[in-house]
Amino acid sequence: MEILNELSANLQEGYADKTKKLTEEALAQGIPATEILEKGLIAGMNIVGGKFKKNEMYLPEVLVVARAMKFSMDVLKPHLAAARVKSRGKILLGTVKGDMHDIGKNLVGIMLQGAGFDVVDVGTDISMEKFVETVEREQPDVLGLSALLTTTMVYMKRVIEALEQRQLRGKVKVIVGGAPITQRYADEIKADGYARDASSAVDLVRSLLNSGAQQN
Amino acid sequence: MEILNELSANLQEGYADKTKKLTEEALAQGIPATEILEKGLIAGMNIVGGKFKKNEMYLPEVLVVARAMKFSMDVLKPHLAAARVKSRGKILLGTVKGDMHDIGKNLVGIMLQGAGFDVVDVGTDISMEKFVETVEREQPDVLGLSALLTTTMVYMKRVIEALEQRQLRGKVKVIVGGAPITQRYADEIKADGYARDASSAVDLVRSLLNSGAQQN
Amino acid sequence: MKQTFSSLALGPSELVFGRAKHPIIRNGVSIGSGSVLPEIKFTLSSISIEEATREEIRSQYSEMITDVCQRAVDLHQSQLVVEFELLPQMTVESHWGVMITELLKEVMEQFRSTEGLQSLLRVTPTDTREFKKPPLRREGRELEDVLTSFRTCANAGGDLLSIESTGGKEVTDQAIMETDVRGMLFGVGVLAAADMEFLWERICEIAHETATIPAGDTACGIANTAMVLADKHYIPKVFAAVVRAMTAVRSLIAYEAGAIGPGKDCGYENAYIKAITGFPMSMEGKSAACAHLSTVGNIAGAYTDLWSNESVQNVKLLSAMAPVVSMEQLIYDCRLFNTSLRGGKEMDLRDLLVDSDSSLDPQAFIFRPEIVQMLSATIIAGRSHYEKTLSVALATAACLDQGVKDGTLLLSQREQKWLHKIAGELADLPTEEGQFIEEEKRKWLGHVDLAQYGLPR
Amino acid sequence: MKQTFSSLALGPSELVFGRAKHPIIRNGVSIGSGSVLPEIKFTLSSISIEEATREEIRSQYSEMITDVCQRAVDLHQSQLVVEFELLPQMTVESHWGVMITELLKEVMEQFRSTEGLQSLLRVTPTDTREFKKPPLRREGRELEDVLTSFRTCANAGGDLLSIESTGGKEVTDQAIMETDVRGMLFGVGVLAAADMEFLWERICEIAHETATIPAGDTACGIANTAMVLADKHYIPKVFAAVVRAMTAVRSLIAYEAGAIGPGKDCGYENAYIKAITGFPMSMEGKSAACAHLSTVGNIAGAYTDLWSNESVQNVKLLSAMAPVVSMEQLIYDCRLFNTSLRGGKEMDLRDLLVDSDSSLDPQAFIFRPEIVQMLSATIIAGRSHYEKTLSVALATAACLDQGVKDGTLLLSQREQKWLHKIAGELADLPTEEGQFIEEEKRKWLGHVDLAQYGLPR
Ligand SMILES: [Zn+2]
Ligand SMILES: [Zn+2]
Ligand SMILES: [Zn+2]
Repeated sequence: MEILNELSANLQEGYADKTKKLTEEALAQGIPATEILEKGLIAGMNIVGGKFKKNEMYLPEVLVVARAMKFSMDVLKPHLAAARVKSRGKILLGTVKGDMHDIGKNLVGIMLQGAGFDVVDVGTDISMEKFVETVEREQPDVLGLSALLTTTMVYMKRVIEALEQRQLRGKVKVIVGGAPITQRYADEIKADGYARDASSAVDLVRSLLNSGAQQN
Repeated sequence: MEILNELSANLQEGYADKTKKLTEEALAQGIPATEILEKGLIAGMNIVGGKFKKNEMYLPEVLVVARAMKFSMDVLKPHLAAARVKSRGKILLGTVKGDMHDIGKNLVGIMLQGAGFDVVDVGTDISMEKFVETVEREQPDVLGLSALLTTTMVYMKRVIEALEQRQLRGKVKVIVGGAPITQRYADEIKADGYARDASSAVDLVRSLLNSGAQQN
Repeated sequence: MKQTFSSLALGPSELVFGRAKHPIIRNGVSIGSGSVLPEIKFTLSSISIEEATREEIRSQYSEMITDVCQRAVDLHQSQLVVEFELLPQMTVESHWGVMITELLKEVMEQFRSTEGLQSLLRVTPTDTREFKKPPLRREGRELEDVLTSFRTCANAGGDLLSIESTGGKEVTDQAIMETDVRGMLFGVGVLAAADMEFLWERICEIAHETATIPAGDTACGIANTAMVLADKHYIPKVFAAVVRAMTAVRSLIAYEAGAIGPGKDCGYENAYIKAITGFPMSMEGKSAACAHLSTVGNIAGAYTDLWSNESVQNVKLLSAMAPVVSMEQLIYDCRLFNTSLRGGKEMDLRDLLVDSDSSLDPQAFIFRPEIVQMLSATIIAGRSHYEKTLSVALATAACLDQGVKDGTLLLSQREQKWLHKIAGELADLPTEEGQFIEEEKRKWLGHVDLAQYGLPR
Repeated sequence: MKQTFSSLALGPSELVFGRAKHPIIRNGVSIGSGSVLPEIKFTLSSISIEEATREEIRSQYSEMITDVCQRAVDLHQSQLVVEFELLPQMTVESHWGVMITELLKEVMEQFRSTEGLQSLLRVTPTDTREFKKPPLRREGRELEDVLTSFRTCANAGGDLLSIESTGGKEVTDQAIMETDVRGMLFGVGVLAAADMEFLWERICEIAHETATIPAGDTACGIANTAMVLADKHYIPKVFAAVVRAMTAVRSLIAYEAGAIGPGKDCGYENAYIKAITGFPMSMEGKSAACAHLSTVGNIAGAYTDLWSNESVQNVKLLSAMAPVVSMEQLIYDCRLFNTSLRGGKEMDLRDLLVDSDSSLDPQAFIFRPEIVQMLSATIIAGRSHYEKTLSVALATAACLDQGVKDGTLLLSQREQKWLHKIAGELADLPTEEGQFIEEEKRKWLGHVDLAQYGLPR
């Protein structure tokens, strides 16, 4: 549909007002909210995400687009709720105890939101108790753990064990990342995945949630 | 005793003929073979080993001493056997499958022999079956595994598992070494010890065999 | 202890590695008086810090310090600096910091007496004020922890006191991601500057009480964050270059408060600070690639007095443990520096180091000697931290632009577009600080507690 | 293809990094024609090679090659050599070698087409003849495996063929441990020489058939074994220095058989070979400390045309995976070499590199340019491999002694004692090869099968 392409194109340029206006127009034309979301906004964000991944766009440009998307989502959300459209997935993010680094985690959050996921960021220096509580309360599809230090990365394992003990491990995919982390370490601590950067984290979450093992 | 000090001193200089002669004289004086071994030869070799460890002697100098020691041992052995003197311990050494490096292993063997241990070297590229067989046959106190490659070090774990399966693991201490090996890796594969070089290997074997868990 | 720097300490022909105007001599180690020394750093490999792992941690540090000292001896290196960069938990629980400081110092002193190896220990507590969000900067347990860590580590054997303090990071993290020039000026020129004044007054006091050397602070959390994100292609490199120059103003404040160097390694802005103060500086480049990839691997050595590997964890490489590998690489780099100094060829080598990097990346370009001179002069001409930060940012953008025009700096079209955008935004900023703060502070109200920087909320 | 070298190709003022008399140009990469290129190597981190791990191994190699190429592009490095050093099992089971060769080449070609990154692939099978003890050198499955590996890897995309062949190692391993001068002469000058002739005739044939470049062989198993043992303080450094010079004769034989370089990195004896042949050489120094500690970290760069990290396994450091860290370090070193070449300052930099190491260790001292010249001339003056090996050993001992007397070489009393012992033993050796073999071979009868070297048992 012409208007959805136009919406996507304007979103890609980060034109917030125009994007919002086109969203309203599309709704007025009777296009279903889901279709506007998928074929307009998310289609546009996917192109932006792809360009970022290929180093063709800088993060500040992506952030402008993400802000434009938010404008449109504010318009769209009531309609999506009315149509009982399920979220694409909810992601809980946090940096483990003893570690106060958060810029990497924040980037992952931004990219995931851009890709249409709901993101809850619990912050830094998070204990396993807090992770467990928040998983129980928020029921995320994916828990993303971040660590930047060789002395805090080991805490990821404890979080995973704590989830197991509380019978939550089967209900949430756990992914890990941060400077000292490798795929090998992720395998070792029985995480479901490792992402080396924010773009890969989006791909990883997509593939984990598409692999059918979604729980809620 | 004067003559044993003299023996030790001559041994330290690597004077093979003199060392042999002094060994014979000591026997003729009625000094027990064990005492000649302990207070003459091994005392001398310990000093040499210490100097080597402190970088005060080179390996070729140690080898000359080791050869002099061999001369004396040839004289002493029948007497030790007659007195039913037990060996200080038997060490089996080998480089694991897929790996043909042996200079490090050979050095360990030389230093261990110098310290009075019996050493059996099974060579390089040794399969777990061969290790198991040889442990069964030779009944060593310690098995030393060597690997120089990141792709063969993993085989050490299999050897240890094979020993377990054949109920041999309790009967032999397993120590590991080689360029890619660390204490951490040794712990991970449940080896009894790691030595970073030939001198440390001697210390390690000594402490393992003195720790009381000797089996035969 | 307050010092002001109203003229440049080193002219273009004096600005070179191994020679500072005010060398530091302590315990037989001399820094900046004609040679470059290695500064070696290392950290634990993957392990948690707790009572159960205490012995393993001690043995890792003991192995690392023994092995690097032994390697120095084997390679005939007779002087050396070791940095102990505390992990956050070692700062919060000061007994850990003390224990490791003592352990390192003991081995270092042993090598001094048996092998004649002269060494100094730099202790660098973590700025754990970051744990609270938004951080308390001027009060509270976190600040106490940091100051206690300084005091106890100094008493336990530290010689040089440093930190990578994080004032302003509440703002700069986001401003970097957004390539937000105003935000950076607020974070660096206002907040970080205010925090540096506050913090370094206290650190210099502790140094005075403990007879240790207040050595300096880096804008790691700001400028290196920008550098790393630029390296990952997340933000424009020209922005990272401008940010780097801006942080020189903030890092200089440690010296205004009484620090005398050697400035800490990961502050590439130390180039400007050396030109301004004449104090010796530690720098890191290619031989710190284990810790930071960068685009300044050679040029970072052009003016250095200590040459650092930044940090490496205790993992085994094919030859030896990684700290030993770093030690060896630093020593060879230092041999090259020092051979050129002995033969009077240091300016030739400096220029090779400079020319090898400077045209390829804006972050390297701004360390060309004539540009260091110019930007340093710009900084000292400013009448306030704010004015200095703004004017050096403008000057940096201008000199990058000039480099592109001259053909001495290769810059992609895309980077050039960003450079003009940044230059334009800088040009629009008010020269009056009060006005700027009023305009800007609203944006950051949720992120930062202005009272913690001595500013009215 | 037989070549003889009767005069030195390069004089003292021509012997410098980046310039060879006979550059190699292939696929857009040019080696030895005015610049130094990085040669990057990497190996798997701890993993076994078997069907079950095939995908993990493929993904490790794929990650490593992609990441190092990307880093080269990010740092504006436009040409590069990659070495694939096969693991023993990958040589024996040739399909593994082929698979990895193809995988690497595919990524390299992708970077060529998308990013303009020009690269060549060196393939280096393992000399698995060592698996049998004593080894069969001229027959048997192991030899077939090695030759098959060369052929299949060449067809799969290898550009340069190399090996670290092990002829004579049955003798030299023990002779090194015993500091046995006679044994070394037998192992290097007789056995290794005979094996090089045999092996390189075949490798050159394969190179001809597959249109690849026969690049050279290193005495790694001999001279680097001695170097590493000397570095651990196990054997005298002067002995390791003499051994190094001796192995130049053995390594030269590859070129006599038709190899044209670039000589393989870990052969420090390549310095002599470059002077003799004028072919470009790969060398490794401080930025290969991840693989070999050494005492020649700077001087090894004095004459190099490719600059290598030797090898690093795929482990994560704080910045990036170790192969990426190596790539970055090599590129910065190369930038320095190349900046000096562009500015006509290469002799100055060469001399700094030389002077920074040469007085501190005999293994470095023998690479001073005037000594390289002298020892290279000694080598080509010899009429047989035996005579060359003996005469270069004598000349090396003499020049070390002269260095001590001049005060240009610092040598401990203990090392000096060993130097005189070694020199004395060398002086006692027969100049007639037949007589020497007769005398010496009895000692080694259990260790080595002389027929495998074309010698009468
Ligand atoms: Zn830093
Ligand atoms: Zn640091
Ligand atoms: Zn090699």
